[in-house]
Amino acid sequence: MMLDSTDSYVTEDGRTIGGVVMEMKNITLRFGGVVAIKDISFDIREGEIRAIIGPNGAGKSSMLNVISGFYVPQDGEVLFHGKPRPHMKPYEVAQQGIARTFQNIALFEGMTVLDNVMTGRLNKMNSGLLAQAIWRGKAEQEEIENREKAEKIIDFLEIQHIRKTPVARLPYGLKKRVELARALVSEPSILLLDEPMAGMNVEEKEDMSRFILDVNDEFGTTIALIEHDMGVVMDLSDRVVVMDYGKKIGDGTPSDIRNNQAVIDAYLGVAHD
Amino acid sequence: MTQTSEGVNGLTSVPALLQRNAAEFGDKAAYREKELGIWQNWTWSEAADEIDALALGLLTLGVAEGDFIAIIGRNRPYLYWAMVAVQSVGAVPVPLYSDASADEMAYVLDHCGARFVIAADQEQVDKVTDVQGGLSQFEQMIYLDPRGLRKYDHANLHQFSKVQDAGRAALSELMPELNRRREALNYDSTCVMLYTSGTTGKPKGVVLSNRNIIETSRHSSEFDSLSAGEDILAYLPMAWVGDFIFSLGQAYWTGFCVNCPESVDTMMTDLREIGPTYYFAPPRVFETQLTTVMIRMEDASPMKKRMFDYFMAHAKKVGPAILDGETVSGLDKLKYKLGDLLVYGPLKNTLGFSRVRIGYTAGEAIGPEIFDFYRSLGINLKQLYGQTEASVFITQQPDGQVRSDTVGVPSPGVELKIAENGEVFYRSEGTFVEYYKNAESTADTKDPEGWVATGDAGFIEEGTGHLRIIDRAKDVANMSDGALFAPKYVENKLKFYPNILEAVVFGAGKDRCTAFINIDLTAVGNWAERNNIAYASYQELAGHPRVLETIQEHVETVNKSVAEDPMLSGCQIHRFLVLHKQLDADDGELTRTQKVRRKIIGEKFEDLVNALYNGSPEIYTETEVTYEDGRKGEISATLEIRDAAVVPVTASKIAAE
Amino acid sequence: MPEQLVFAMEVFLNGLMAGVLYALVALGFVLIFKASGIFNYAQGVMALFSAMTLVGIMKGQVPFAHVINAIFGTDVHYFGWTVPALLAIILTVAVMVLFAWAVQKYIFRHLVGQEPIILFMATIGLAYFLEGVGDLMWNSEIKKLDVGLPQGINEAIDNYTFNIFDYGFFIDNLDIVATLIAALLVGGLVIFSQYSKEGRAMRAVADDHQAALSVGVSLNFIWIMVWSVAGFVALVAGIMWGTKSGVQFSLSLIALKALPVLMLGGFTSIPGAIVGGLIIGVGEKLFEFAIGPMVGGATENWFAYVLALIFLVFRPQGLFGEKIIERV
Amino acid sequence: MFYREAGDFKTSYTDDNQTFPIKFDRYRYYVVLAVAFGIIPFLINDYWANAFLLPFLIYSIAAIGLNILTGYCGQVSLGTGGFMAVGAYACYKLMTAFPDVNIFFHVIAAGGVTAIVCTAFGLPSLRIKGFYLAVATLAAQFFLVWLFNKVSWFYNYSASGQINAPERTVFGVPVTGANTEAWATYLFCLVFLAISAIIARNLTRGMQGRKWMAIRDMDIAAEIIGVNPMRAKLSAFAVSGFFIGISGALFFAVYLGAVEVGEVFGIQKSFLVLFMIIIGGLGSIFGSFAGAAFLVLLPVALKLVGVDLLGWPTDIVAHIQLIIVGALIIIFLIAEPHGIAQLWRVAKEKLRLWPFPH
Repeated sequence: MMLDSTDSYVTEDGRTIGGVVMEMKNITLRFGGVVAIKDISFDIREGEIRAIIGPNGAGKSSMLNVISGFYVPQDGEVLFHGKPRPHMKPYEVAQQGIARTFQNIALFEGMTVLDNVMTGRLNKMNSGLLAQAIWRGKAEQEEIENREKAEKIIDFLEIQHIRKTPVARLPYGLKKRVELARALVSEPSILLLDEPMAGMNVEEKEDMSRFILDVNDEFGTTIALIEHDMGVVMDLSDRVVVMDYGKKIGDGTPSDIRNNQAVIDAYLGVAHD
Repeated sequence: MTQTSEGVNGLTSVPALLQRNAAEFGDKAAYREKELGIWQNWTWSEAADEIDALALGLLTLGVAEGDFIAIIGRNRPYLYWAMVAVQSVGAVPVPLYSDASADEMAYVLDHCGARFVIAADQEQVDKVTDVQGGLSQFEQMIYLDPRGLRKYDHANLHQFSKVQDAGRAALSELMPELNRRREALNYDSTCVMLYTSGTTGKPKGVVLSNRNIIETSRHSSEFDSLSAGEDILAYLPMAWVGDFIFSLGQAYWTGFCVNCPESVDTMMTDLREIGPTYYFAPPRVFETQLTTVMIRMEDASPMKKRMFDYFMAHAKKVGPAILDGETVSGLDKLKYKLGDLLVYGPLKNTLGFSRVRIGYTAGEAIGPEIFDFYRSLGINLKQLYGQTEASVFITQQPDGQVRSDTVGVPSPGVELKIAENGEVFYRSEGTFVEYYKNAESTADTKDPEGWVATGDAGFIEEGTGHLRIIDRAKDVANMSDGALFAPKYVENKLKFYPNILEAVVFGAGKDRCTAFINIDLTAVGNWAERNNIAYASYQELAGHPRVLETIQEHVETVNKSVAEDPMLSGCQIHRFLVLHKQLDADDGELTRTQKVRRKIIGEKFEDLVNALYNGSPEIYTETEVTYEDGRKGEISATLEIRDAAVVPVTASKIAAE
Repeated sequence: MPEQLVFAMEVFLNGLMAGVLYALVALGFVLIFKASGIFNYAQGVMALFSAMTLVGIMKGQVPFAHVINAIFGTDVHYFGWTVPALLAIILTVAVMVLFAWAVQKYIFRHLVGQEPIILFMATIGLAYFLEGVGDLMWNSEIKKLDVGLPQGINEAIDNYTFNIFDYGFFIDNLDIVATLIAALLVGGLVIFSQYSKEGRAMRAVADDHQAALSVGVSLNFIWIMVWSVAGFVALVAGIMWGTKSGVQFSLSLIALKALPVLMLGGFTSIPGAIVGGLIIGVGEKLFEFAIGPMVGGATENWFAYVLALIFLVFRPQGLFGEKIIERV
Repeated sequence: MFYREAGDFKTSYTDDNQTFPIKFDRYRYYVVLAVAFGIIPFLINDYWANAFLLPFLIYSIAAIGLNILTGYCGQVSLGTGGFMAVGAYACYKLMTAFPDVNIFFHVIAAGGVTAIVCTAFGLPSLRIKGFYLAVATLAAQFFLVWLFNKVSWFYNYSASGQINAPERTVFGVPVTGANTEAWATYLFCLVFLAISAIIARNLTRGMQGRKWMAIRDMDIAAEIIGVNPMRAKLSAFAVSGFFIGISGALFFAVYLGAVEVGEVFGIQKSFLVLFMIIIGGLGSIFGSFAGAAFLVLLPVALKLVGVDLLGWPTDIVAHIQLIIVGALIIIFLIAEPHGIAQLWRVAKEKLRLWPFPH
C-alpha cells in the first residue's frame, strides 16, 4: 500500500489513520566511536500504532531517545508536522505534546500514584509561584480541574484502588501502568512507549496490550512503541520498523515484516558479516 | 385494614414523591457516588432535573405508557434515576440482576416483552445483543458507560447522556406530555416489576403498585423513625426488592441520601468512608466480616489481643443490655465506656459502622453469636422477615425486643395468620398485585381475601407475639417414621459455625437424616495456615482428614442441640460428606440471592445422596462446573463419607412420655 | 629582577608546599571515595583525632580522665610515663585501624547501596561523633605536638636566595620536611594502588563491585583497608599541622581545605588530587598576595572554593574525573 | 485508636486536597494553633523564651527553608549559615537605613534579598549534582562569612565589627532592642513561622512541589516529561533562601540582638540546620518542626541532666552532646532515613487501624 504523506486511510477495525505527523530523516547517532543509529529514516502517521523492533542493542532505545530529544543525532533531522524540528531541550519536546514511558520504569518513587499522574499535567498548569503560595484563585482552580483530568485517566487504567499509595510500594506491573497513566494524562499528540511489556508475565502483557489498544481507540492517540517480543508487536501495531545493529532492515505492516528475509535472519541470529 | 386510597396528601407515585423532595429538601444530598476519587454529589433538585431530562429523552425515543423497560447494572445513581424516569413516562421499570447470564436475561426480557433496555456498560450491552435475536419486542438500548462501545453500531443504541441531552433539547415541546403522563399515575398504577429468583423453576415477575411501595415505605420508615438525615449504602442487587424499598421507596418517602460504591471490590472502603446510619446486609456479609475481624486480630500482639478479648467478653455480658436500655451496674457501664474507647469504637470505625443507627439483616437465619457480636458493640442490628410479594416487610423487630431466634412482630399494617400445616400467611397494603402473565401461580399464592402464603412454616411465640420461622413450608416433611423433618432448621445450626459455609440436609421420607457440607474457604483456609496444613485446592482442603474431623465435631454438637427439641429430635445427622466444590449460583445450585436449591442439588448429586444412605465409606464422583468466564468443565473427586454420633432419639421420646 | 616578582616567587614556593599537604589530605578522600563511593567528610576530624591520640599516648594521658574524675570525683590525669614518638605513632596507627574496622562494621555495612549524598551526610555525623569522642578521651585543650621534626627558618635557602636576589626567602624547615614526607607518601600511595595486590583489588572494587566480588576480593576487607590507609594519611597530616600550629579543633578544618582540591581534581583521580592540591595551594597564596590587600585579606578562606566552583560549572567532573554519561 | 473516620467523606477535590483531610488531625491542628497563639503568650517567661521557644520558632523557619531545597528538591546545601547571615545583615542594613519602616517589612525584605543571593549561588546546581553541589555550597558559606567580616559597610563601620539591632516596635510594642518582653518577641516570630509553614505547605502540595520532588526523585525523567530543571531548581533555591533569610533576620534582630558573623553564622550553623531536617524528616514540613524542636531541646535537656543534676563540668556535657548528635544522625540515616516525621506517620497509621495490627 503506497501512501502519500498526507493521505489517510481506515483500518479494517474501523480506525482512521491520518497523514504523517513525525518523520525521521537519515538519523545518525554516535557515542564517541560507537555508532548507535546509522542513517535511519521512517515516519509516524497520525492515530496509528507504530512499532520499532529489533534484537537487544539494535539501537531501538536510542532512536526513542532521539525522538524525545534526549539524544541529539549528529546527522539527519526530525520533522514534526512537516516542519524540521530545531534542536530543543527534552522538556521543550515534552511541551510539544510528546510523552513517553521508560524501559526501566522512571516513576517518582517518593510520591503517591496520584501525584505521579498529576506531574503529567504540568505543562497544562501555569499559575505562578505566588498564586500557588497563597493557594487561592487560579492556582487552586487549576489544581482541581487537572485533578479531575488525572482521575479520569486513573479510572481509565483501572488504578483507582492504589490512587494514594506511594509508588515505591507497588508491584512491577502496576508501576508500568502508572507510568502509562502519567504519560497519557498529558494528552500527548505522540505517545512513546519504551518496552511497555518488558519483564511482565502473560496476563500482565495481555492487560497492557488491551490498555494500549484502548488508549489508541478511545483517545485516538498516536503511539510509537519499542518491543523485542515479536508476537505482541505483530498483534498490536499497524506498521513496524525493524532495526538491527543500528540499521533499518525492514519497514511495513506486520504481515510484510513476517515474510521479510532480513528480519527473519536477524531474529534467527544469522551471522553478521 | 386501613385503605388509604389516595395516599398521604396526594403523593400517589414515586415521581410525585420526587417532586415533593425536590421542593422540600431541594439542596439536600439525594445521591452520592464514589467516582473519580471523590463522592460526587446530587441534590434532590439536581436529581429531579436529571430524571426529567432522561424522561423527556425516553419520550423522544418513543417510549409508550405501559412499556416495560429493563434496567441492568450495578447500583449507580444514573440507574436509579432511570427507574424513576421510566415511571415518570408511565412505563414500568424492570431491574435485572447484573450478574445474570445472557440466557437468564433472555428469558426475563422475553417474558416481560421489554421494548427498551437501559444497560450499564459494554458487558451488559454485549449480553443483551447476544440474545436480542430471540426477542420479538426488543427495540432499543441505552448504555451508561461509553467505554469500548464507540465502534458499535448505534442504529438502536444510545448513550445515556446523549438521550438526556436530546430530552433537554426537546424540553419545551415534550414537557406537557411528560406532565400529563406523570399526572396520569395513580396509587394503583404499577410502580415496578421485580423478578423473584425463586428457589424452584423459572423466575416470576412480581408486579408491585405505587400503593404497595409507598405504603410499605411509609409504615417501615415510621416504624424506625427514619429521617431525611439518614445515609445508606446501596450495594445490594438493584433487582432485589429489598434494594428497591430501601434505596428507592424509603429514600423517596423520607428523602434520605443513597450512596453508591465505586465498584464491587472497593465496597468495604466505601462503606467505611460513608459510614451509613441505616444499613442492611444479609447474614453472610456480617458472618464473613466477623470472620475477617477475628482473623485479623489473630496477628495482633499478645497484649493487644488480651485487651481485645477482655473487652469483647465484657461487651458480650452487658453490651446488648445497654443497647436495649436496660439498667446495668455503674461499674459495668464505666468498663463498657472504656471498652468503647479502646475497642468497640475503633472496631466499629474500621468496619464503617460508627454511625449505624438501625441495621437490618434478613433472608436467612443469623447465627446467635454473630448477631450478638454486632449488638454487643452497640450496633442496633435487628432482624426482619419479608419477601418480594410483600414489598419486603412482613415482620420486624422493634427496638428493645431484639433476639436472634425470632423475626419480630408483624410490621405496621400487616396481618398474620398461621395455617394448620404451620405455613405463615400475611395480608397488607404491601401485598403484590399479581405475577405478571401468570394468573394461576398468582391464584396459588394469593387468595381472594388477599392472604398470601409465605411458603415458610413457623409459629407465633406465646407472650412476646414474635414470629419464629422453622423452615420452608414445602421443605418441612415427615420422615419414614413420621417424625417431623425441618432441614433448614438443622442447616442453620450447622451454618452458624464459621467453618461451614453451606449445608444441605436430606431425610424427607427417609429413616434418618444425612447432610452435604460446604466448608468456608476463608475460615478453614486460615485455620489450615495456622496449623501449617498445605493444600493446593479447595477440593484438597475439603477432603483433608483433619478438616473432616473438625466438621464432624460440629455436626455432633449440632446433633446434641437438635436432640434437645423433642419435636425435631429426629433431624439429627447420621452421615455426612464434605462437598468437593462450592455450591454456586452459576451452576444453578444456589439462587442469585444465594439460597440453596435443595431439589436441584438433590438431583444433581444423586449419586452422593445414595452413597449417604447405602452406607458406603467413600464415593467417586464427577461434576460439571461453570467457570467465571462461562466455560464449563468437569471436576472429579473421591469423597469420604463419615458417620456422626447421634443422641438416641428413642431415649428422649421415652423421657417425653 | 623586580622586587614584586621575587616576593611572588617566595609565595609561590610556600604555595607549592602547602599544596602538597592539601594533596595529601585530598588523597585520603580520594582513596575512600574510589573504593567505596563514600565522600568522607570526617577526614579532617580523623586527622585531629589521630593527632590527639598520638599526643595522648606520648604523654601517657589517661583516656577519658576528666570524665572519670567527673563521675567518681577522682583526680587522675597521667599514667606518669611517656612513650617514644615512633612507638606512639605505631600505636596510633593501630588505633586508626581499629577505628576503620568499627566504622565499617557499625556504619557503612548498613548503608551499602545508599545514595552518595546519604553516605556523605553520614560522614558528617561521624565527624561530630569522632570529635566528641576525641575531646572526651583526651580533653579539648590545645596541645603541643613534637615528634622531633625540624622547625624554624631554613638558613641554607635563606642565604642562598639572599645571594641571588639579595632577599632571603623565608621557608620553614617543617614545611620542607612536610613536603618531602607528603611527596613520599603520595608517591607511595600511588605505587601501592597501582602495583600491590591490595591496591589493584582496591581499584577493582572502585571500578565494579560485582566484578571485584567475582574475582574473590572481600569488599569488607578492602573497605576496612582503605579506611585504615585514610586513617594513616590523616595521622601524617595531623602530625604536620599539629607540629606547626598545635593540636586543636582548627586542625579538623584542613578537611574543608581539601574539598575544593577534590572538586578541582575530580573525586576519583589520584593525580587529580595532587595537581588540584598544588593549584589550590599556589593559587590561594598568590591570590592573597596579589589581591588580598585590596579586599582586606584572609581570602584563603574562600578563594579555593570559589575557584573550584567556577571551575566546576565548566567541567563538572573535575580535571581528571571520568565524564558522566547520562542514560534513561 | 482515636480516629473515627467513618462518615468523614469528601465530596470535592478541595476537601480531598486539604492539608489535614482527616477530621481528627484537623482538630488537633486547630488546638495546637489555639495553644500557640492564645495560651503560651500568657505563660511564657524569659528563660523559656530564650532557652527554647524563640530558637525553636526561628530554626523551624530555617529548617522549612532548607527542607524545601534539600528534602523536596533534593539539592543538598551546606551554605545555610551563610544565607542566614545574608538575612541578618540585610535586615540590619534596612533597619538602620529606613528606621521608620515597620520591622515586619524589613524582615520580609531581608528574606527577599537572601532569596536573590541564594538563587545566585544555586546557579552551579544546573551543572553539578549531589555532593559536588553540597561542597560547592560551602563556597557560599565561606565567601559570605568572609564578606560580612571584611567589608565594613555591612556593619556600618562599627569598631567592634558587630551588628546590633536597634529598638523597633510593632503596634508600639518593642520586638527588637534592649527592652523587649518575652511574649512580644515570641508572637512576632510565631506569626512568621505560621505564615512560612502555610506557604511552604501550599507550595509543596501543588504543582510546584511536584516539580521539585520530580527533580529530586529522578531528574532526567522529570526533564523528559516536561519539567524545566533550571526553573525548578532555581525556584527551590529562591524559596528556600527566602525562608532562611527571614530566619536569619529574626535570629539576629529578635533573638540575639547583636551578632558577630563568624561565631553565629559559621559552618556549624549550616550543619545544625541540616541535622534538623535529617533527624526531623527530609521532605516533610512537620519534620522541620520536629527536628528543630529536638535539636533545640537536646542541649537544654543535657544541661539540665548533666550540669544541674550530675554537676559535671559544662565542657564534658558539650562533648557528650557532640557524640549524641553525631550518633543520632548516623542512626537515623541507617534506621529511619525519613526521620521523626516517618515515625510519626507510622504511629498514626497504627492508630487508624486500631485495634487491628495491619
